[in-house]
Amino acid sequence: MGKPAHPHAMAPHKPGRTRTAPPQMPSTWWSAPRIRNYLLFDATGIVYYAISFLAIGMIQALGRGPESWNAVMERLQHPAYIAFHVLCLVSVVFVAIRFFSLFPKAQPKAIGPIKPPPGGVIHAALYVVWFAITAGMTALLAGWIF
Amino acid sequence: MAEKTIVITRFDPDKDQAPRKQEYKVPCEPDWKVLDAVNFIKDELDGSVSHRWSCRMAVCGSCGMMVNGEPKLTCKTSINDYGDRIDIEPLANFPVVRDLVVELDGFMHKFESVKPWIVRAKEKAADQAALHETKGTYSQSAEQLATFKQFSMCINCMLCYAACPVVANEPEFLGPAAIALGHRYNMDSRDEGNAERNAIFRGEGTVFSCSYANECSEVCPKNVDPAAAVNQAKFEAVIDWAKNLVLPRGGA
Amino acid sequence: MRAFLLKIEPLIWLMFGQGILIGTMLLTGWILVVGLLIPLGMVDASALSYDRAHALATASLFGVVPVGKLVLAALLVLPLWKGAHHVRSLHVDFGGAERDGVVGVILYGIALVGSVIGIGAVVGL
Amino acid sequence: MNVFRHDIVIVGGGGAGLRAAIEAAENHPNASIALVSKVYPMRSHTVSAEGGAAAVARDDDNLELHGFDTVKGSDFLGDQDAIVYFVEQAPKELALLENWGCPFSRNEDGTVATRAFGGMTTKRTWYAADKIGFHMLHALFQHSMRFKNIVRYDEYFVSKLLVEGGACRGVAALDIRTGEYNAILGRGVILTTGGGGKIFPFTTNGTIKTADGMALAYRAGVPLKDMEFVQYHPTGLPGTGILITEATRGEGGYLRNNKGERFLVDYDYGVGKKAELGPRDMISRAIVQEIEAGRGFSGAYGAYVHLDLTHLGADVINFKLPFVRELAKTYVGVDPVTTPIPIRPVVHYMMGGVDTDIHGATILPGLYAAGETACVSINGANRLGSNSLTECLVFGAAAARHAMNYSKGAGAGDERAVIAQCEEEAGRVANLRGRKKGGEKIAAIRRELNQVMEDSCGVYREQVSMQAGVIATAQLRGRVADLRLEDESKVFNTEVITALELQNMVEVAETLAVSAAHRKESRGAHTCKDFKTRDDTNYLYHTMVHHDPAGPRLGKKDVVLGKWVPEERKY
Ligand SMILES: Cc1cc2nc3c(=O)[nH]c(=O)nc-3n(C[C@H](O)[C@H](O)[C@H](O)COP(=O)(O)OP(=O)(O)OC[C@H]3O[C@@H](n4cnc5c(N)ncnc54)[C@H](O)[C@@H]3O)c2cc1C
Ligand code: SF4
Ligand code: F3S
Ligand code: FES
Repeated sequence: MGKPAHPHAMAPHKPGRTRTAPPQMPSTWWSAPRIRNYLLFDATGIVYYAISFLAIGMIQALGRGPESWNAVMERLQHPAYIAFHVLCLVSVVFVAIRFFSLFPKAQPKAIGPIKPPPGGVIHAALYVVWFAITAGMTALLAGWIF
Repeated sequence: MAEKTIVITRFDPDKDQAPRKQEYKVPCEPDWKVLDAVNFIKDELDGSVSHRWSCRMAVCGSCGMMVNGEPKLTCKTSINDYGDRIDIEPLANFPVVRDLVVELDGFMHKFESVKPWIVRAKEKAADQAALHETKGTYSQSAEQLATFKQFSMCINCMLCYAACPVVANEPEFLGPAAIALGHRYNMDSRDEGNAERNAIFRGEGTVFSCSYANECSEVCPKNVDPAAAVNQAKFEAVIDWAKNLVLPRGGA
Repeated sequence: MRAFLLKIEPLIWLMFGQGILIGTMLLTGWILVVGLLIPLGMVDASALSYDRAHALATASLFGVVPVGKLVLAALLVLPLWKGAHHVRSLHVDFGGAERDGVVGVILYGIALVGSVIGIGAVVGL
Repeated sequence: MNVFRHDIVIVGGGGAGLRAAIEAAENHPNASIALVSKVYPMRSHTVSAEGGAAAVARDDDNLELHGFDTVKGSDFLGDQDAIVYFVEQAPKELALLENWGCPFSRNEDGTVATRAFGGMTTKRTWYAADKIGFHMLHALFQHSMRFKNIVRYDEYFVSKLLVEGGACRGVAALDIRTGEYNAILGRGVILTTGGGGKIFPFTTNGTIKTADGMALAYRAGVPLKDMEFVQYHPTGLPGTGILITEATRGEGGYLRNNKGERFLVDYDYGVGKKAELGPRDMISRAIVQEIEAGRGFSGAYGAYVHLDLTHLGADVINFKLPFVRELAKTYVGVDPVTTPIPIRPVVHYMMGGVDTDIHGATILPGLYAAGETACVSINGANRLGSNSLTECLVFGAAAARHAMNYSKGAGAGDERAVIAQCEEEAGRVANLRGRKKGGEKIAAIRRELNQVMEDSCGVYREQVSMQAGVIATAQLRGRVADLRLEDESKVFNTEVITALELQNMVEVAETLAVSAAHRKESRGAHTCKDFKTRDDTNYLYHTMVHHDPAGPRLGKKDVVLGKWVPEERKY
């Protein structure tokens, strides 16, 4: 990370600014694994945006009736959609892993009288809930239950 | 002993238009820290190299530099962690004063802006009741101490600022160490300044600017875990905000 | 613009937090079945025939709590806020801090519009 | 050149300096207080103190006991009026520090916890795990920020006291960042610049501890007191000299020789089973003797013995001594939970310093001193561990009170003459910059100075070598005038700073050697092989060294005795 000092760095500064050089992305952002992971994590935002809009379209189709719905379901078989969904799945799993590991320590030490459980417990609980919901959703949508 | 090439970024505003790199061949002892190599250069090879250091025991916080692109406390980083060529630069994300010396003005300003002192609601005389009658100290349990102890371990080495991608791009961002410091006082059972600090934390360039890159905690040499502090502070600021919505004027 | 964003930041942050937490939890199974298992023929398409899909979406608990719609609404809306917030920070990371106000308003604006359309679609079922 | 005017000027941002600034600012909201430091205050070497700070806190303790322990620790050279004042103020000062946010370790009942320390008869050392100095310094620094009338001059190097008309009027300070000189004027100057361990090669002190304040006062005509007393800390890491706190022994650690024996038990100074809780001077001597008898280990940095904490268990170490574990792992690659730590005695603290009275005032009107740089003296011939942080607080505050009082009555003097002095100083230092045709390298002379001091004023001293030290330091004083400097830049020229520091160290080293050679007895930290016992008939006084162009001139000052009569020092 980090580029060499920028000549502007010595320019007069406003109080409260820690740097005066122009904003910059670290020069090695792609080769530094931690920064790369972080940026990829942020980049999944694009995927979430997209999957939301796609799903909204599907529900609208569901609202319009069987014909639209069937058309949508058929379109999803196109390789491009398959590829997109593979990307989505990878993203979601990646987000879950990173977020679950960061989430526990961001918990306040106490919310009023309530004290969150220790970090390790929260971390494990997140995985349990995630697996449970995913299993439930999968079984439901795939018609294995109900 | 192994000879290593130490590349130091030089910048003298009196002479240089832009920073330049200078190489030194240094015979390094295996038990050296990176700082020892820089000191060797200063003492024996080139007296004009400028850098800060003092305690050489990882507690004064003055010797932070970029070592092969990573912010490091050089008195704590073994020279053997690196190969034959080591690139040493001033801390990223700070204005450079000279060579390896960066400017702290902005940092100190941010540091001060979170009110890093015990705020008490009452005037001192009226406050005496809270103090232990014979000893004059506040009572604090080991558990209460534990809630903020970690965040009080910050040595202000500023490595976290050099690592944080948001600091790099948003100069006004209060930054990890300053927020951790404010949060440390918020968590202290002796302090009553939460409302004031939470109001600061909801201001521009504060907790919500952090995108939880967690880089700050990765590079922190003292396990302060500033990322935890910043994100806990977000929670607290949100809770405080919600309280304000329900019960204006600071809630209960 | 930034001043406005700042005012609503706690709200945005809450939406984002739920987006990343609940959004991720709900999306995983959805993507798996709707996006992959059914299109690839590993699960029979009849599982999400129009009738069954509609029935699931409008299912309710004890006839009063519309669980189907609630889950769907969360699934459609929340990830939008996760998306908006992360794209915004990505934009800042690549040097866009100066434009952050405008870009932020646009991104959250899109999320808001999406949310309205999404909820409309769910309600209209 | 800039001129800044304040009510008082405090030089040094360590524990003593910050405490002084807070005291002045809090009680005089309309006064303007300058706080000048050559490093940002939170970098001051107070940050490195590990063990704790002493003040009576427990019910089974009392002021009398603390007083007596201190007097006895000082080998009866401490001034008893100062010690009585010190132990009285100590609990109040530490309570204030607690009120200001210092995260002290706690007892079950929520009160502040205390631990045992060498030479203290009971547990009276307040601690914050093993980072008291760090927490104290940061609590003081952060608390000081709430006072807007403290004006900080961070990274300004003071190289001269401006004395005019028989009073101290301010300081000449080099702004390290710009290379410009500034006259920072005040009617009252407090020196709190810390000690000078860097005079020695092997020390727990950081690189900034170069005895600047002592040299400044000395050149301004104020005598230095008791300079021969240099404390060796028994437990430093070989090589770096990094301190392993006395709290390791307070918590129950053992010293062992190469046979695995707790050898201290054999050195009869009467602590018996708690042999490790003896005072520092005695334990340091025991270690040296043990090594000389061939019962040490040998290593790349000379012989050493073992500090064994393994029997304390991981929990005690992690909870009470986490920093020790971190230091041992990082700097000698040893985990104290499983393996003993190699240690040897190392220069730690200077009991001597700028001669002051009980209020911190020197003989020069307007000049005050506090903290390690001052000699009040409560430490006499040997300081007890954990008394010095408290001393910084007690006498920092006292000096501020008296300096503020003084400033109310003092005139401004002839300001033009004062500024002219500062300009002259600026000229001198400008000439140093980029002085390429000069004679010797800074690092070379520093190494030589270190060697001279190690040889002449070590744990055990001999008349011959001390005399040689006197001659050698006098010579060095001549040679530091002719240094070779490469750096021509005005901006952050650290080479000029090191040169000025070296000149200060050499000057102070000479006073040290002279005082040591003069004291023909063994007392506290000053152990002469030629004179093995304490000699109260001839040497129960403070050694004073006065500046003289011809070389240091010696004098005496009576010890203030009181209710505690000198007796043999036995533990
Ligand atoms: C490793 C270690 C551990 C210790 N542990 C303990 C302990 O457990 N308990 C205890 O009681 N004591 C302990 N001590 C001793 C104690 O820490 C010191 O005596 C005390 O901190 C000194 O504080 P001070 O304020 O006098 O000086 P310092 O903290 O050294 O501060 C000196 C200040 O003066 C400034 N300064 C110096 N020269 C100049 C100049 N020329 N111009 C401008 N500014 C200048 C510096 O920048 C600095 O801010 C320990 C000491 C060491 C080294
Ligand atoms: S939080 Fe850690 S990295 Fe940041 S300044 Fe403090 S000690 Fe250094
Ligand atoms: S690296 Fe920066 S973005 Fe937040 S979690 Fe740390 S402050
Ligand atoms: S020199 Fe003090 S932290 Fe490295």
